[in-house]
Amino acid sequence: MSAKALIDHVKEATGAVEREEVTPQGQVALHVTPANWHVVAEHLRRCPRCNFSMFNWLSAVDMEDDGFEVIAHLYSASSLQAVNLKTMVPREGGSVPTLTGLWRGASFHERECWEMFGIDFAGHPHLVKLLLAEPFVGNPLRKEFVLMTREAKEWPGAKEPE
Amino acid sequence: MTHLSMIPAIAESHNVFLGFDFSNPWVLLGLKLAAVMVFFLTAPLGVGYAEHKILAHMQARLGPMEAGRFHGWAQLIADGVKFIQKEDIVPSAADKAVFVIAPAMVLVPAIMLFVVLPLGPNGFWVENMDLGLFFALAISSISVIGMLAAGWASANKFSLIGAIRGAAQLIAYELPLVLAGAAVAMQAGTLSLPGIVEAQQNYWFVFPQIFGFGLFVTASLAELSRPPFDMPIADSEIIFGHMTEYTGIKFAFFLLAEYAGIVALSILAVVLYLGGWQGLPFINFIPGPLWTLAKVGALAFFIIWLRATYPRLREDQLQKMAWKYMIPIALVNILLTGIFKVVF
Amino acid sequence: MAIEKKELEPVQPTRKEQMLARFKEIEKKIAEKKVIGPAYGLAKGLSITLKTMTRRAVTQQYPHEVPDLPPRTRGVIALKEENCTVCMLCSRECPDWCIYIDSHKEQVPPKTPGARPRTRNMLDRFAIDFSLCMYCGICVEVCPFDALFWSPHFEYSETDINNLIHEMPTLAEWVNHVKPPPPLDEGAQPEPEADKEAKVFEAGGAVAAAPAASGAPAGTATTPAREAAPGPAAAGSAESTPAGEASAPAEAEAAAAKAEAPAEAKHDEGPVEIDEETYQAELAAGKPERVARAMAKKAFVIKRRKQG
Amino acid sequence: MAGREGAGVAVSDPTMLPGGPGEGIALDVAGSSRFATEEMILNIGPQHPSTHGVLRMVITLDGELIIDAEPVIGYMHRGFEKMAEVRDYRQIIALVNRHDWLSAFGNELGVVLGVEALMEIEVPERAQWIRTLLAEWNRVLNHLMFMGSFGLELGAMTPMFYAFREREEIQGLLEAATGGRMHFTYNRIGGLKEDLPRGFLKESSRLAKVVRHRLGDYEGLLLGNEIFKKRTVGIGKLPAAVALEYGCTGPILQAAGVAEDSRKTEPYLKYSEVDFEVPVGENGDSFDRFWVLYRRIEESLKIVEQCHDKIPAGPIMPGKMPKNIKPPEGWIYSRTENSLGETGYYIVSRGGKEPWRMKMRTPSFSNVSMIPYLLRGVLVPDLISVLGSVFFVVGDVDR
Repeated sequence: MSAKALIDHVKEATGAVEREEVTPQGQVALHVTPANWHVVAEHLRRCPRCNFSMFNWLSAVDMEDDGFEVIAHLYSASSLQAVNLKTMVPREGGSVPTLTGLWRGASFHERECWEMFGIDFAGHPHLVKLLLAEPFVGNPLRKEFVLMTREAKEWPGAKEPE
Repeated sequence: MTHLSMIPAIAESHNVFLGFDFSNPWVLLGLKLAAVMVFFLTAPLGVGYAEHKILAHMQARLGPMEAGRFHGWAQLIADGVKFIQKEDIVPSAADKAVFVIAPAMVLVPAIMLFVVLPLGPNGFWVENMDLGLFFALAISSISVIGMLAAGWASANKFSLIGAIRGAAQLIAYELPLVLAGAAVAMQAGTLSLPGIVEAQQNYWFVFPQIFGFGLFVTASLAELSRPPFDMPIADSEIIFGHMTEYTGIKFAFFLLAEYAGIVALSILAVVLYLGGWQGLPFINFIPGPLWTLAKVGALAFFIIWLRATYPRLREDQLQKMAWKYMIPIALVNILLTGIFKVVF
Repeated sequence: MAIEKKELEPVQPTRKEQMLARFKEIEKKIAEKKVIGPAYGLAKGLSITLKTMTRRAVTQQYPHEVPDLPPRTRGVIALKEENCTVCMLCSRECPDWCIYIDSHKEQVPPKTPGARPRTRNMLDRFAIDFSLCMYCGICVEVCPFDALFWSPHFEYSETDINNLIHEMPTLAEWVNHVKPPPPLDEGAQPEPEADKEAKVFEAGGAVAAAPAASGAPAGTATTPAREAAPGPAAAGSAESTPAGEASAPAEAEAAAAKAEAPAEAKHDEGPVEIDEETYQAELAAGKPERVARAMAKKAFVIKRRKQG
Repeated sequence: MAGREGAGVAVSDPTMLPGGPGEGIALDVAGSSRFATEEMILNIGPQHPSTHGVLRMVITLDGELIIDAEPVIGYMHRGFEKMAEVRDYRQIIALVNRHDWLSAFGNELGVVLGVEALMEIEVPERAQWIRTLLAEWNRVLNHLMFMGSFGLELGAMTPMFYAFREREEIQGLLEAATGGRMHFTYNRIGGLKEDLPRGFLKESSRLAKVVRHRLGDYEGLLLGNEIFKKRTVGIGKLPAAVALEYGCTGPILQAAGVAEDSRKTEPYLKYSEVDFEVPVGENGDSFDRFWVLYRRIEESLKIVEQCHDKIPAGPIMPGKMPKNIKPPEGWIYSRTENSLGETGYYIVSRGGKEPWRMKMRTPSFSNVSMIPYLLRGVLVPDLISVLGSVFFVVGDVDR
């Protein structure tokens, strides 16, 4: 199934795709609203034509004022097609339905995304810290979180030869 | 068919030790104790050093090369010095008395084993017991109590698992060991170890008892917790089994007992199956003790060789092997030996 | 949220035949072993270890036997301080911020009488914190004047992490360990600049011999990076290198003119010797011999510069 | 101890539950269910001989039977993704060397391929071939390491030393070209840092023969060994569907029967021009995983040998390179078949010197998240057999 056919198929079948994106390199992204996140994901997983059986990864990108873009990268081992499912959530109180019921592997990725960005995954059965220590405060991958190693030390290259 | 009274060496006086006749029993006793201790402290070191070097060369390495300049011959002595210097740690949650006494419970039976093992003819043994074989087999299984004690007293889950594995394994493999030994005793018509050696004048028992020999070596490996049966100390699973919490000299005692065990059980296997000090015909001028040591060396090499080559089995597979295969084979072996004795 | 289990097609149909063939091969392999007997594998294993025992061991007895490392080995960064123009590029490009440079400007009397005196940057401190360094080699790559080199030397461990900040004398000392770059593969494209770089290398006296010429010239280490180096930096370096200076970078630029290069090298860049006075003083101060020697070398260079 | 313990152990992750326990072995351990025994919680790690690194497994035991297992990760979390946001692309190459330190070359390849695709840079043929060659050597290095350590974990220590014997030579070879033994930092956006030294290809082809010859040792000591088979055949069976759900890739997915390998399915570099196979397992058990690893070494050596003949003469950097590496605004997910599976970099560029965001998708992370599935219902010794055959590098898990 080509990228175009896939997009058309998903659009038609779910009617929930806001906007699609094909990069010059041929990579496909489907943008949905957080409310439709699970619906589209479920279609991609269950529909025999799509058959996105592999949950590759899930993460987010800090888009500053626009909020966070959550990305789930799915792969179909039968059609060798990959798709990026994207949605935008607000900076504070953003929530996306969990995908753990569709792919078991989503659990770790959602836990990581939750602790790194502070995005809630509604319905996740075990949303606790994964990589960070329990007492850690903050969401490291947000842009407002400063990287201490760069703050604590003076940049030796800042000097001008005088 | 040999009978005890027909063997000249056994008939000799109890005062003969290492080929000399002693009249003072105290001097004799002191010498015997000294001989046991010297042998106990040197032979395991020899095996330990051999293990270092043989393993290394089988793994395309050199092994110890620095201590003592020449090919690291003093490595184990250096190790011993290091062990003595190390801090002696007793975990705070440990059962202190048991924790301290456990290494001794493993070590002492290993020393006592050497009392009955004959190295050569004409009194190259400490004591010629009539029940030598049973004494040896019984003493060798006492160490399991030390193992359990160490595992329990350490207050460490890994130690506990290791100790229980070790106990289960020792109990399972004691049986084929004893049964294989029993067949030899039947064949020889005596339980005295020098007597068994003398009974092999014409042919070594490894030939009629080939299954017994296999069983005996396998069971010895299991009893010594040597690879491929080293689950009680499986270092990739349960760190070091019952020895996990031990440091310094106590840990060294466990290791010493292990290597003494290799020497002792190798001597036992040589005595029971490989003709003890009996040399091959035509090269009989080589003295008996050297023959024994050479055969023990070959067996120890084999044990080390196995360690270099095989992965370890799983505990339940090992148990299955003992109860389902080895014990029945050992029983059949006794039966066949009995038939053999009656018919011939 | 129970999962509806459904069989997915695990393999692409195009590769199905290939897979089946593979399975057959496995079966064959397993079957082969079965025929030979259950203990075949056990005996095979024993034979392998025994065979290895009869072969020579591969161990290198390290302290007695020094490893022969290839010239490109990233062992330690050596500094040829005469070449440094304090352009700060290395310090800025360093991902770990571990290169510290201090400098001051100095008036240099003109070479030809009557000309304007020039200012140039004098290096006061060049230190690399090897406890932070990740040995990526970006500093060596970006250095436009070949002041930094990789040396395969690796024996500089310290017992205190603070001692891993190595200052100029030590870094300069390590230049002695730098090996000439290896000749390139036959298929490599000759670098237009390579000739010149080889010259710089020779002139520095870092090593006795440049690579035997043999077709492909050496020393491409920094060339691609130089092309990619950011514009302002290159411009900056041009400013800080006044023409006609007898400094090392200027010499590097001038090295294209072959006749001049040896003459200038004689003038300023002869073999670095040890300033005996400083050497003894340093030793008396309780410095390690290695440091004392480096300090003495530094003193020698400074003295020579003053004279020249 | 308090924080993590409380979070992890009390309620184990329920998402692991569907699908049932690993159908590892038929449990005929004498009547373990008949006794009212108490469960024991055992911490394996963070410092433990068989977790090669600081992975911690909290396992609930009934006797030696594992009832539940939960990996606790993050002990080596170094914030790579955050660090990448303050580094330019050349510095990132040096950085990504270090998350999976056993396949450093493959990691840097992922980044440079992504940035080159974003910037539409044409990489010279010679550079591409050399990249292919070194990437395969790196794969051999990595697989040898895991073959050796798997043997060690099962108690056979010799393969480890043999593996290091071979690794030493290969590392020496790569060091001659790149200057590094583990962290190569040899790729640059557009090509390579410098060309191969003279004699490299000759030495490389000699070494390929040597390694291929010595592979027989591993086959004899492990693959063909009856004890090894007893310990691995049928242990930790992973169905293909589950492997995909967890995002397992590389040798693990291939052992489960899926011939997914982006060198074949989405060829990059010169993989479409070389001849090699993707080994596929049958049962997805520990033995198959190991077998696939072994076969992958053979295939990699095959590619290495083909590269020797095909490397053309020419430049290693494109003639016209932009002065500054500033990819245009946009995103790309660049995936490569790395040694342990699919390593991907999702790079978001806003036209700056540094990436706006770089998500690292690492194979070890997915593999470790799958481990509890395999561990339920196996014995403690099989934990080692499973952990050893689910190939992961802790730095790659925690990033």
